[in-house]
Amino acid sequence: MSEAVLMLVPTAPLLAALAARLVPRHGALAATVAAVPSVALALFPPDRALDLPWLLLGVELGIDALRRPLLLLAGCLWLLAAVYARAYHRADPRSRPLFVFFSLTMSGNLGLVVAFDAVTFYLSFVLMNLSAYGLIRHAGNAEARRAAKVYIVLVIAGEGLILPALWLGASAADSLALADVRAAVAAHPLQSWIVGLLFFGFGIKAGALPLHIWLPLAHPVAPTPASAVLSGMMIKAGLLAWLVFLPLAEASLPGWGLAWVIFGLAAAYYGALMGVLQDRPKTVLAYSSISQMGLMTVAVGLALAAAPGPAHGAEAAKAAMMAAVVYAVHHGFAKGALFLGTGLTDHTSGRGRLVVVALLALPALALAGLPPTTGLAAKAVLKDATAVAMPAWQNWLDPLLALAAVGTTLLLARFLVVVAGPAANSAPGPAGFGLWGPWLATLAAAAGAAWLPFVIPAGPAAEAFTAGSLADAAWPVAVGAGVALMVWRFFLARPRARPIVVPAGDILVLLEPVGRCLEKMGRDTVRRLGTMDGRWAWLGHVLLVYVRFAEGRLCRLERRLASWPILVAGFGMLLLLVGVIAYNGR
Amino acid sequence: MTALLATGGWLPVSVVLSSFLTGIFIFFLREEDVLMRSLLNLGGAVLKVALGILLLWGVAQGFVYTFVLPLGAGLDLILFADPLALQFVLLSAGLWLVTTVYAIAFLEGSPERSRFFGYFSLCVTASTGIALAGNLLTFVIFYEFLTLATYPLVVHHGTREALKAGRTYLIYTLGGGMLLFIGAVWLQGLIGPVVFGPVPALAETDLPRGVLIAIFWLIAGGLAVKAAMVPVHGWLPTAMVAPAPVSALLHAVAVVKAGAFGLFRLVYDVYGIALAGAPAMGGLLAMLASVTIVYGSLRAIAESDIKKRLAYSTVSQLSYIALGTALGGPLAAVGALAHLVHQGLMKITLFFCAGRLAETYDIHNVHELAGMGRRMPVTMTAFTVAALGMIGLPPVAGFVSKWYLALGGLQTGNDWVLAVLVLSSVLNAAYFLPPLYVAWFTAPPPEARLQRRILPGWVEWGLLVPPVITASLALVAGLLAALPISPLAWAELIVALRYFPVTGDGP
Amino acid sequence: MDQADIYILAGMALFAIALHALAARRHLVRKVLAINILGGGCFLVLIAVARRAPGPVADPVPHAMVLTGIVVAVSVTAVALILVRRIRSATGRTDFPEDNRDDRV
Amino acid sequence: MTEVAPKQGPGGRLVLAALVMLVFAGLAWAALDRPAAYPGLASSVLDRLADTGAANPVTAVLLDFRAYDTFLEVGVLLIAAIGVLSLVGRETRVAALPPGDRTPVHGVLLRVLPPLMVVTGLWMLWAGTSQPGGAFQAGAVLAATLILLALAGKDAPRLADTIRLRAALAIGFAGFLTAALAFLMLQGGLLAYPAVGKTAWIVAIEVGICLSTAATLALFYLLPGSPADRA
Amino acid sequence: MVDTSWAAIAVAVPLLAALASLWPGRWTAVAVMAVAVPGALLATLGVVWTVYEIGVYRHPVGGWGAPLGIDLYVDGLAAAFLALLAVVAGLASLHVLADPDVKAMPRRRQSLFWSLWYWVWGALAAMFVSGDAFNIYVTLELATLAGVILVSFGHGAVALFASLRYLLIGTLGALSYVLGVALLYGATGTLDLVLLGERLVPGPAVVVAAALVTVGLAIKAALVPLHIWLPPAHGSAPAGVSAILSALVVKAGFYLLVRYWLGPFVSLGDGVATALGILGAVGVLWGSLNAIRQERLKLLVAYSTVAQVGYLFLLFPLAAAGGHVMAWSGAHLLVLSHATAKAAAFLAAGNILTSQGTDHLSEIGRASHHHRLSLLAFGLAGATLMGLPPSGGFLAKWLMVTAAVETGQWWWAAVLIIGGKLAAIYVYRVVRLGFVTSPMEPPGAAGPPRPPGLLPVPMLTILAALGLAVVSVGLGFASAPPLRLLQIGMPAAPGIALEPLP
Repeated sequence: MSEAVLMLVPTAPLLAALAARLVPRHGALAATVAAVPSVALALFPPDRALDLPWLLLGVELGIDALRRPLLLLAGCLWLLAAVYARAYHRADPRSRPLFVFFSLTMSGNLGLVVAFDAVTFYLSFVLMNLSAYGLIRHAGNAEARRAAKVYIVLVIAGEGLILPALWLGASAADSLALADVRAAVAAHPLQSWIVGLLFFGFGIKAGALPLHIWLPLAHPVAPTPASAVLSGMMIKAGLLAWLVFLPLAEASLPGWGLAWVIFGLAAAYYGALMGVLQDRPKTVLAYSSISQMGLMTVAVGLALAAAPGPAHGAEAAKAAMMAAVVYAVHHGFAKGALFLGTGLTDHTSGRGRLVVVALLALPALALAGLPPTTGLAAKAVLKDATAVAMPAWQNWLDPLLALAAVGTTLLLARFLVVVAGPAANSAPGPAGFGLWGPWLATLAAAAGAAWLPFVIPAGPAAEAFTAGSLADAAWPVAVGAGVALMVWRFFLARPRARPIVVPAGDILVLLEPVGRCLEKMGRDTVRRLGTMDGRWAWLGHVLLVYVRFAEGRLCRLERRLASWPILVAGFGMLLLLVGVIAYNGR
Repeated sequence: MTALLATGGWLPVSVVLSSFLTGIFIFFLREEDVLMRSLLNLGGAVLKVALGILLLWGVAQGFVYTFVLPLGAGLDLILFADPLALQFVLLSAGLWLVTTVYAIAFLEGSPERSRFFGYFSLCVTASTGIALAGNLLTFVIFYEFLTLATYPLVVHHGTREALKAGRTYLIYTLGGGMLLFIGAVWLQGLIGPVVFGPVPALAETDLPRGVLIAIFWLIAGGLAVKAAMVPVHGWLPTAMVAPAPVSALLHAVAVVKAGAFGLFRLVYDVYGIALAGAPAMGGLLAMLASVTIVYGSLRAIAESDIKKRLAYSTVSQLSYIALGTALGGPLAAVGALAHLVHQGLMKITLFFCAGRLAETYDIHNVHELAGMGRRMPVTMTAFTVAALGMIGLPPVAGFVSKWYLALGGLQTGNDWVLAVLVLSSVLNAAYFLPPLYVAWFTAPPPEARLQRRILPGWVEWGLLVPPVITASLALVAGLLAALPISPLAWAELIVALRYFPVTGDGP
Repeated sequence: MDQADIYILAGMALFAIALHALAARRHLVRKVLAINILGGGCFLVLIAVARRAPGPVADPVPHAMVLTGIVVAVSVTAVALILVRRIRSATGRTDFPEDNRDDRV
Repeated sequence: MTEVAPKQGPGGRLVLAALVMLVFAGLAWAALDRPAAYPGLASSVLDRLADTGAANPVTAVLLDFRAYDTFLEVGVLLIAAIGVLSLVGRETRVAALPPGDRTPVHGVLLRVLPPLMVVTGLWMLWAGTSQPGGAFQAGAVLAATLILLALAGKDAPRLADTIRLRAALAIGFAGFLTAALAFLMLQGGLLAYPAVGKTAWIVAIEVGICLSTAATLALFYLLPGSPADRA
Repeated sequence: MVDTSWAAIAVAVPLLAALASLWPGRWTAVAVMAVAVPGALLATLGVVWTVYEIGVYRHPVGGWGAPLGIDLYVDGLAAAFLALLAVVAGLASLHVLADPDVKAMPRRRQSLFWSLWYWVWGALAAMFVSGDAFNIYVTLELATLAGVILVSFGHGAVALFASLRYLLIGTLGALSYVLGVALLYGATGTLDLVLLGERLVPGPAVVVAAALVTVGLAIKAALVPLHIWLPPAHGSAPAGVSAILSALVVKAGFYLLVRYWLGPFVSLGDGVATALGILGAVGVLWGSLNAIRQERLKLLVAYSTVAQVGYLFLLFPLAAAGGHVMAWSGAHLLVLSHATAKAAAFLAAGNILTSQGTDHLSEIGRASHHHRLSLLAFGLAGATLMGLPPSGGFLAKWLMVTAAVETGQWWWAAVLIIGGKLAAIYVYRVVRLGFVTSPMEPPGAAGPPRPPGLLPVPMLTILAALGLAVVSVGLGFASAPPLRLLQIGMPAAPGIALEPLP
């Protein structure tokens, strides 16, 4: 396929947004069509990058091994979500802005995947972030507004962190190409600063630990199709950003790598822990995403730490990077399917609902890594990457990862319990093929897409099915399922059992008062700045009084000058003065 | 055509005069001569743009345009067209054209229009004069001329508030003019005529350092007043009582840019960056600019009046130019010059929109914007584009200049600039996103509470088209920044040709 | 010190006296007179200067100047007096408001 | 102009007096300073006297060497006349002695004096070129005659702002100016009398000046007078 | 024809006009003006051209030549002042011609007014070209006397008082001057200014003579503290009269001081120059402060004259310190631009006064729309008074400040600049009125009808004011010819080699 088509990846959704604005009825259709070029390109990638030197500061679009799986994931998810949304929002009176924002977000999300230069990446990233605000706020109720506010505050804070990192990198690289930037960061004197900024800046998107707070708020309130792409693909943008900006395969930063790993593991456990304490399916899924992103963060950490030794440093890092990508694809499809299915439960009842819940178990198990799902392969790839990249960490990392799988299983069990429970919302209407169709397609994709050869290499894929790894993969699931059963049996099944529920956003509950306090302080300060001019008013008054006083003196003096004796005296004195001076000066 | 191009000094003179004569004619028109006045206005504006383009073309062909009018006693009035001058000329002329259309529609039916348009033309005359000034004296002349020509526009409404604002304006600008005057005369007295040219006037000076610094700050102080740098920014927000077209063209572009442009001339043409880059001069100026950037943003947050907020935003944004100028590297210079144009396009859009909102729905406050995204989608889209550009988001032009400023800061080793820019971006977001939020995401008040003023059709169009054009230009200037015709490319050309001939090829 | 010097001193004295009168006298006519005396002082000085010329004949140039000066003085006096009269007929006053403590115009 | 004038105390007076004394001292000091040799123009005037149209050195200076001063001086007189005319305004009334005040002496004097005065005046005018005297003095005497007549209330010409009066007032200056311009055209120099007939020119100009002076001085005295003022 | 007679003609033309004006009648005034104004301009052009052609020259009146006779002495300075006179008086004549106040006078009185008008003109012309100390006295008295009577044409007793005060103080000055001249003659035996300079030996007589001459002329120039006669006189005279008194007659005193102190008195040292500069500086501040607090427009303008004349006196210290060329050019350019501006300001003020019957600032604002062209003229003139570009005042100040900088005399620059800012305040007080939304105007786009109680102002009077204002602003651009003219015969500063300007 010609590389010129790459241009369509970000622009087709933009046109779709325009179409959605102008022809509201066909907003979903336009969005669907707009995703097609991406899917097509993922399947049939061009062999060259597209260079557009006249656009912006010089745009370069392309697809490489790292991006191709993600483009596939993104394209498919957006496409399916668009189809799903068409039916889901058929009766929504505010579907017009929704599809505008949907398409704009899509443009950004797809654009950043194919961006080869920093500016395009940043542009797409910003476009995605800001447009997603419209998706999160779509419901318009208090909850949505709160979620959107938290989201936008974090996004802006994130921009503030990302920008200096980009500037530092681009300045050192003297180029905007991401490859150059990465190389420059590898040798930058302020490397620690850049890496730190990147971690927190993009970590917000990737749901890294203390910055994850917006995710549990945003997912439940966003429209289901939006949640699906949000969790399925958009948060992967943070991951991709790490992969393309960090000096992976260029430098070995074991310290930072370890930090990434620790943060990742912490997120994995913390997400799982908090997730099981939730009582809404989408919130549980959100925490699951946090947890899963933690695992991908671990992969990035491995890539960061991988020593570029003479033999295999770069290769090792690349393996870890690929592991992250594979995991992302796997998780993206699975999570998309879970979200879309959750949305379906609201529209179904009785048997239909049972079927939905049963089918939902499939991607859930996949996430848990149960064989023979993509989860198994992804975990295997990650494990391999550990072995290749950081053999030294293997002996403590492997068990910890397995433990994380236990957590995942628990979390998903909790999800299934919650989703099977009484419907939170009254069903707006029966689900037709419009909802079922895309959902089933997503399920299928979740099951199969990751197996495509350009996603999971044949080697690890085959390896994943060896007995050892099967067993390795199976026991955490089993343990998790067992623990879940026990918990259910001994605590929740009791009459008058009161499950512990943590508010969505966990530490946000603690942060919000602090934030409000800061906000108030800021407002006060700013207001005080505004009244500062008034503070000098007294000076003006004093001056005025003085001027009046001086004016009085002035009048009197001028009047005195006017009297004849004074005038003649002045004449005489001047006469003497000039005479004396002239006599002295002669 | 070549004959036209080879007119020597008369081309820059005619650029200046094209609006001057128009203005003079307009003064003598009766209020009722709407058609005549509009034709004159538009004719003058179009002519000015055409002449500006002609000049540009001529310069590109290698013609030299210098007009010298000896004033006696060794003083000369010089108009010349170097690339930098052309950039400002074309910016002023182009935006004047757009604003004229807007103003004709905006002021339809209001009193004293002949006076208004007369002074309006004189203002543009002054700002083109500033642009084309070939020496310090000429610059000072037109700079002060601008002060005088703007005053009647500030007090145009004649209300007590307007007169008060006018007084504030005069106090500040005349004070600034005084500093500029002292500095300029001092400098001229020491080294003779200060001509803007390839070699900075002070390139090989043996003046004592203290004197150089004192003169620098006298001149810069005078210019800073118009550039609305803290602590001499106070006139700008109060001057917002002027009619919207005035705020749009003058307080976003012509007047305030005159200060910024002057700073650039001062640093690059008078002192030379090698000299002006010293901590006591450029360094301090950069600090001051940074303080202004942050302070202006903070004040903008506190204002809920739209025009006031925009005014403080201008205070903040203008200092980007000053900052880029003061930093002193090629990239920073490019950023400053690009921002000169970019900020103009964006801010004029915002003021156009604010004026249209005020005219149509009598909206003056951010909180009153509720539902305007639905009521006036095109206007609000233009507003949004410009606002996002102000925040510095791609692909609007503001991003490009901010990018270059940041890289310029790094290039010159001033890493702290990043912090300033980031802080400023965040603060910009803090005051530009709320209006956007209110406009797009909140429900409009019931129809009964919101009376749309019925305006003639052509007035509606006249108020709508200019912001759309400028917003599109702002967008295009960012999107196509890499094209050789973009403001950025022009800025790079200026810097490469004149100021950093060796290293000016940037990334 | 000769005759001319005495005249010249007298002229200077007249000048000074008239100066004092101009300041101290409030009546308008007295002021006009003061001016006249002032002029007289000047003319006396001129005459005396002319007398310094050696030989029997005084220097005619200062004489001519004095004649001219007298005509000028006459003209000034005439205009001043008629102004005084006009002032009196218009306001009833014979002094300047700035010289009077409690009168107002 | 409603402000109250400041009080002038005895201290102030003393200061003023002291100051005037000081001024006088300074003037006297200057007055006594004289150059070793008199530098004036006395001898040069006498040297060139023959070239002028006047025999009297003062008249020569007045009407030839420094005729320009005199020319302007006549103008000053004219201005004063104009000023009086303009300031008198409507109160143009000839002042006259009330009839009751007349005594027989008046009658005799009035019959004897005016012809004498006119003759004296004319003689002074004529003699001015060679002896002390001249147009101004003559004019003054003629004016005195007019005033005398007017005071006596007999045969007094009515002085009113008429063209004739204006002509009389202006004729001296007009004649002078005409001559000046004529000489400028003919001789190429302002007031450069032609060598031939210089005296005649001077006398002609003097006649004009004399007339104007007489009219002006009479005007000064007569025109402003009004019974109301006199009372 | 390069002929030295042009100077004589320039003097004679207004004098002829003064004579002709005595014939009463409206048409006389028109006809005289139609001849005299172009005639004077032509003669002035002749003078200027002659100076350009042959440089400094003399015209011996009566063919005698100095020291015996009187010479007309014409250099660039004299020619420039003559040109200024012709332009200002010419345009002001147009104003007077159309001035309703003048037209309202009885016919005869009108003709007297016109005659006096040309007398002032002629006297000034004679003064500017005079090379003789005593002749200058006569011209001074001519100008003063004619001016005094013109002032008395103003309304009310205030004008009469002002007139008499002006006359008495002016005569005091003139007599002081003549006493000085007497002493000078006694010391040097000549009255010709140039010869005086050659023969002057500083002794007591010369010193005292210099003091008498200087103080006498300072009175004429309204140098603080001897300015007290000026505001009431200029404030109460008819508009046209105020214009030429302020623009020209006051400048005459300065002109003569320049003639003396950059001429024969140079050998008396720099001290007096500094003293004059200090008094001038005090005048700038004092006049400006008083102008700021005036409530009547004409008084405001009159006090502004006191201030503006103060600037001129800075020439003396600047020139004495060696900032010669710049100061000379600057001060005289300031004379030119201030004269035109001040005349414009007075004419504009007169228009307002005539139309509204009052010139109280608080009243003017109520009918500002009606006065807007006059206020525009005032505003333009104000730009020059403030020294703002693009105006002659700006360039002049630039030059003078440059001179101050070059000679290291900062304080004079400070005076110039502070004075400019004070001027801005009082000009602002007037100009802002032009923008007040006046309650007397009915709303509406079309020009409002004339409010009741306002007299119409003839267009010619407005045009005269505007014309003068435009000239004063235009001097900022067309300054090269006058400056070149002023260089001709510029006296050399003592000890400073005079460098001709490019």
